[in-house]
Amino acid sequence: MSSALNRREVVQQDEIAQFERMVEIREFEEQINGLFASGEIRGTTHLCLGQEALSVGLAAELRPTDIVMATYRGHGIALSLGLTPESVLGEIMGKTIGCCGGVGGSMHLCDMSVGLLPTSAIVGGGIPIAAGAALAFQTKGTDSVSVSVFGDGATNIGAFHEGLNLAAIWNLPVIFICDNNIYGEYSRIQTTTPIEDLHLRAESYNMPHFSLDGMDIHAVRKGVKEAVDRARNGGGPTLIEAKTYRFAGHSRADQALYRPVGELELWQTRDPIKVTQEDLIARGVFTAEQAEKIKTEMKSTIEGVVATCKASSEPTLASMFENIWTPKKVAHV
Amino acid sequence: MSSALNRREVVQQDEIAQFERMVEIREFEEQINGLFASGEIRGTTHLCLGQEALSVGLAAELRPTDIVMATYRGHGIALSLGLTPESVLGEIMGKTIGCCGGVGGSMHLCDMSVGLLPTSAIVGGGIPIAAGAALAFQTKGTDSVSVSVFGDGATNIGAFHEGLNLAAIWNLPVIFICDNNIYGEYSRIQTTTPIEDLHLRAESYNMPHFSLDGMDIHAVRKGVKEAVDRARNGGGPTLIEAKTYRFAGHSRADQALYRPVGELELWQTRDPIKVTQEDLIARGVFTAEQAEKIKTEMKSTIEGVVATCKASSEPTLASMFENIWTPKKVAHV
Amino acid sequence: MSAMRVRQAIVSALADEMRADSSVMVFGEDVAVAEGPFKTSEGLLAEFGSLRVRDTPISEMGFTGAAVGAAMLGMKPVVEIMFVEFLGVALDQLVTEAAKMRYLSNGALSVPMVVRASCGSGLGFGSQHSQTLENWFAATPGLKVVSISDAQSAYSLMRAAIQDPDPVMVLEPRILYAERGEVDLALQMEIGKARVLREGKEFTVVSLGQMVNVAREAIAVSGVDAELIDLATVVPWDRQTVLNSVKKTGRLAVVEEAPQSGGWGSEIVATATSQIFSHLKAAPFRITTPDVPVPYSGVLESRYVPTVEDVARQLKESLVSNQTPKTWWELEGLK
Amino acid sequence: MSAMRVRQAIVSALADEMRADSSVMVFGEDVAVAEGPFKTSEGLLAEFGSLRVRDTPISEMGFTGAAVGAAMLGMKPVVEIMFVEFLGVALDQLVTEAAKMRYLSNGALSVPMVVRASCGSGLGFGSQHSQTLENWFAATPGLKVVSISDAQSAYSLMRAAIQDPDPVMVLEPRILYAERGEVDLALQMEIGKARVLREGKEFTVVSLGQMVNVAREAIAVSGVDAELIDLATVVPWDRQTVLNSVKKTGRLAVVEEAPQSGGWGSEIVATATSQIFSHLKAAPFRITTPDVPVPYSGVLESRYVPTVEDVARQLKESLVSNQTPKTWWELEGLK
Ligand SMILES: Cc1ncc(C[n+]2csc(CCOP(=O)(O)OP(=O)(O)O)c2C)c(N)n1
Ligand SMILES: Cc1ncc(C[n+]2csc(CCOP(=O)(O)OP(=O)(O)O)c2C)c(N)n1
Ligand SMILES: [Mg+2]
Ligand SMILES: [Mg+2]
Repeated sequence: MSSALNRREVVQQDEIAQFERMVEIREFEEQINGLFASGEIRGTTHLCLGQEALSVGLAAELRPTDIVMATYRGHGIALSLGLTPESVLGEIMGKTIGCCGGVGGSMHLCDMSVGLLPTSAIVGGGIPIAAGAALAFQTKGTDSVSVSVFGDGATNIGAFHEGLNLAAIWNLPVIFICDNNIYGEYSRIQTTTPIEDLHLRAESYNMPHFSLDGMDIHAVRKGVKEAVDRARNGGGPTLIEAKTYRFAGHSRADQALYRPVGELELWQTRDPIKVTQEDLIARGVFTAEQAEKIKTEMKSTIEGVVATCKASSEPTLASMFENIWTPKKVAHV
Repeated sequence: MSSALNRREVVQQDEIAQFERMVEIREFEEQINGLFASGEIRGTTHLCLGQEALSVGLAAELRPTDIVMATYRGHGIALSLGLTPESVLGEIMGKTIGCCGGVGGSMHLCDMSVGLLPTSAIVGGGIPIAAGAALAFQTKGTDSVSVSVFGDGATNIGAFHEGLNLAAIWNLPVIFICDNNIYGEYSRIQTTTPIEDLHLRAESYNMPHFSLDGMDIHAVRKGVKEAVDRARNGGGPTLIEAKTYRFAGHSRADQALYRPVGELELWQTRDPIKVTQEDLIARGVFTAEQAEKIKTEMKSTIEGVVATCKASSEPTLASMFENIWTPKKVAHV
Repeated sequence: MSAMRVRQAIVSALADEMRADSSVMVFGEDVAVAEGPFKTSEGLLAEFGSLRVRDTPISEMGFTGAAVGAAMLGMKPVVEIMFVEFLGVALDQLVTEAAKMRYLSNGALSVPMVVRASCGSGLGFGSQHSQTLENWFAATPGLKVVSISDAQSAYSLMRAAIQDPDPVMVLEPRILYAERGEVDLALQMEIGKARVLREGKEFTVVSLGQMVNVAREAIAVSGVDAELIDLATVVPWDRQTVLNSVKKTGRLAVVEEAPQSGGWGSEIVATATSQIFSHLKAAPFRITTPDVPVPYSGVLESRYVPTVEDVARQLKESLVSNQTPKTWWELEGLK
Repeated sequence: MSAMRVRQAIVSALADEMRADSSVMVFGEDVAVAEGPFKTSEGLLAEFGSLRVRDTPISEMGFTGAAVGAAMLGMKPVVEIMFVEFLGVALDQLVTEAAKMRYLSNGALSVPMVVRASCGSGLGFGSQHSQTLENWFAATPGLKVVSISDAQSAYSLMRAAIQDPDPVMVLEPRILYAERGEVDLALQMEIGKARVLREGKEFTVVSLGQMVNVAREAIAVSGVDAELIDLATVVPWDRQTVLNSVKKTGRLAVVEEAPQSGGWGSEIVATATSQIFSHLKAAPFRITTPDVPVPYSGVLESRYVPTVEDVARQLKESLVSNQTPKTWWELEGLK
């Protein structure tokens, strides 16, 4: 089981590795669905099926020393940044093998070795925090950058407004990525938000902004690179709107019956894995056979992960009492 | 001592009455300064010297059945809407003659007979509340409108973002008036806000918006009328930015030494009272003598008000325990 | 009497109040078209229409504040906060605005609004979605706080809260939504009145929310003849009922789903001690959760809240020893 | 020893910590160029520059959240909340994010941030700017809460708070800012340790913030030989010092600037009762404010908080009668 840092290097290697990671996320999320159905996972979960290109493209453009502050919809980002499927699934199953030892759960994934801050289950909560991480980088004079990932619905909450305004006035090295999957829970965007192109809200903060095709990993990498370069070079924050689509329901229970007929199918024609696969084949990077091989192998890999996590131990009662206070004299990270 | 409602009718009568009310506010605020200096008022206060045209122009265009939600900087708005100088000064002095019986204070003025909700001392706090008043009007099907008055600094707080977005998506009959006096406490706008023309933030909510000259009562009335008409006729909310200037410091203690040299003097050349007086004389509405007479008479009137308030009784201990819970069976307003 | 789930009792209370009073309206995230993330507003949009039943953006500060304004202008808004933690982005509107508006209007205004929020642990939602947080609302003159414990109180307390002329915070233990219970639609519950669910002579057990069921079972298995009181209203709480019971039994235990430090139970224990000290046969005490964030793992979360076994143990022990029992984590040498 | 005002003690603590540790930074509304609305950051911008001392927009949620992020990435931010009520628009970042980040990172992270907030009544700021609100922060595992009571604790507690590896809420009674006191710059105060300000045999009086002075004077005029304890840390509070004192005196009164219902004192009274019941000669009780919003009028506000006379009366009465004294408003038949 390779380390998170190794897995991060892998995803930055080449396009095939990135395709593989997207497939890993797809398989992973499919498995989660099954485990919920069979009652092996409790609580709730928020899948990112269909949004694999965004997280993998992001991870490919960031350094492990850069920071990402994401949300409850974080499995894909965690896996992309390098967390092992065992540490993510283990956490979702509440086992000691999980990245948070089982006390955090699906909505709270973290691994500082690859720059993933604990994902927040509060909509918008992570936005000012990401600005704060950038504030630390700016004040210390490092060239690290901070990334905040949040949804379309989050652009209607106060923390979004305050976080972006603060980042702009302080010219912080932070990239705000709005993952616009057109839905906030069961509400389609036009019922909660008077504009469609959310990146335009950056105008209120005199902040550079643009939208990109979140189903296309090339577009994602290009856009992220532009914003990251600007931030690293003292150019300040950027708001990126990634146009994506949530293939699954909002969370565990949701069948997403509220979707207009044909909407899902239309977006599925632009399934990021399908699109990437066709592109790589067309460009002769790999063959259709190799692509299929990757998928079938990944399927069994993830099945192995499930077995490993099932076999992992339950946390001890003692672990519920740990990590609340920092032991005196132990300096923080 | 005429009622608040009478005083409201007066300010809606003619330009001379409006000039008189502006002079009343000016005299009133000057007196407050003195009373603080002489220690006859405790706590803090926020003067609106130089911003008289905005509050009087607003009051002239609203019906008493319309609702205004304002802030701690509310003396001028209260007097404009019709509250008597006695009820406002009395409240500031903590006397029973005050509009809140002395338990509220300078930052909390209220008189529902002329539509003034209790002013809020929380920056931005009144913005969603004003939207809510408009929600009540819309749901009940009345043609009343709601007005929210707040400062430039308030446009950086979450409640502004959420309140305007909500008003826009529900098409509520509310007028948001940003009183941009260029300062939030001791900070000039460019140190806290990346844009200068705050009305542009309405673009984030697909909401009509414009700025106007807050030193010119004609401009204020014209702009307010446009927005009020739209709201009354189902056209939804508007964001108005009134360009004004705070002649005094932020609050009691503040000498405003942080202001660029000459800035105050420049704005004083556009003193709303001076401007209106010259205009009315030029248009032959009254003579210079009449104008001066109004001022001298107002001076003694307000001195009389001060005497009345000093003579008013202190609240009883019992009053501290009243008006916390609504007596059962007593329907609310 | 009719049997219904707690979530249905809430729907019924909302619907009955909306039928009785056209000024009652409901809004929140996905409460209209989707009929509520927890299906607590089923059928409301269909029956009452889109003016009175509205979906909101994800803007707790915005729509809670809108409720304050609407309430002052003649409506009776009921807003839903999906998880009580989300009031962390909106508390200002409830405790600093709504609760003080009557005071600051010299009695000219009332703010007849209700904020409903699901709360509590037990479903694996993790540490940011599983608390009860009564302490956020305590010490707020002008605000009432109630918590439901079964279908009956869900129905009756909700109706009382909506009818109340002042702002009321209604806490709804999420884990109870699917629970069934008998509901007498004619039964009225008054805000500020506790419910005596079991009479007893040996002990007074005060509980709230999802802990009421735990306390009931614990009393049964313990064999202690305890009087079980569902406090129902946390602010202003029913001093008379609780103190009279303790005068009778001489013993008080509070069973609460809140951390050992700073939970609502301290108010009950402190007041009972100060007011009727001479009637006490033993020290009143609290049975609480440990001072830890709510853990995710089912194994841990099931031990986070007081369990039937542990409550029964503590009741029996103190009855015998007259001493305050140790907590389970002290016994297990944890922390 | 040097005499300084409380506000200067705060400035000194901030400056000394910034000199000792380059990761300490300060931001808030008008704290840099204007040196603080209450002049509690005088000279900081000049000495430490605009990277480490920053003015913020009016965005409590934004900059409190920024402190959480900066703290996790190696800085030690100290943010100023001008009036504690303003945390009503930012509480989420402190109690739902900062306090839980270590838990949710499996111990990988710490959040060494300090939130300073002025609080309390007495200056005529009205009901939205005069509360203490300890209850908002109680029951939050992962968050520490302290309150200063004089220049010495302003200096020593502030330094301890900044050095602390976890989030600390520092409450600063506004009315004390201008008060002078002797400060021993070498004296260290530990978070979680109470201060025994006066030894006594007859009574234990626990107080906090601006009430400490009131309690001290009240003890003097009452002639009661009371032990005066400045709790200093509200969470986690110093059980050992308080309980040992009560074991010695057998009597406990808490003097607090918080409403009768739901204030922090209930935690002290409840715990003392549960843990050392047999040592009690009389019922522990609280001396609090009435359950009302803070009134503006000076006549009323001066009676809102416990007064020297009233505290003295209650101490003497209970010493004689062993009963919990009536409140002044009960005696005057109010409410
Ligand atoms: C402050 C707050 N309000 C509400 C919620 C409940 N909630 C969780 S996810 C969600 C929808 C968020 O939509 P969006 O921002 O578009 O992100 P997505 O789920 O689509 O990725 C809501 C309302 C929350 N977690 N926090
Ligand atoms: C939430 C909140 N934060 C901070 C304050 C302190 N405060 C009172 S007035 C003020 C400045 C507001 O500036 P602006 O919005 O421009 O209004 P103005 O005072 O200029 O009329 C501040 C920061 C407050 N009352 N509420
Ligand atoms: Mg979305
Ligand atoms: Mg301003």
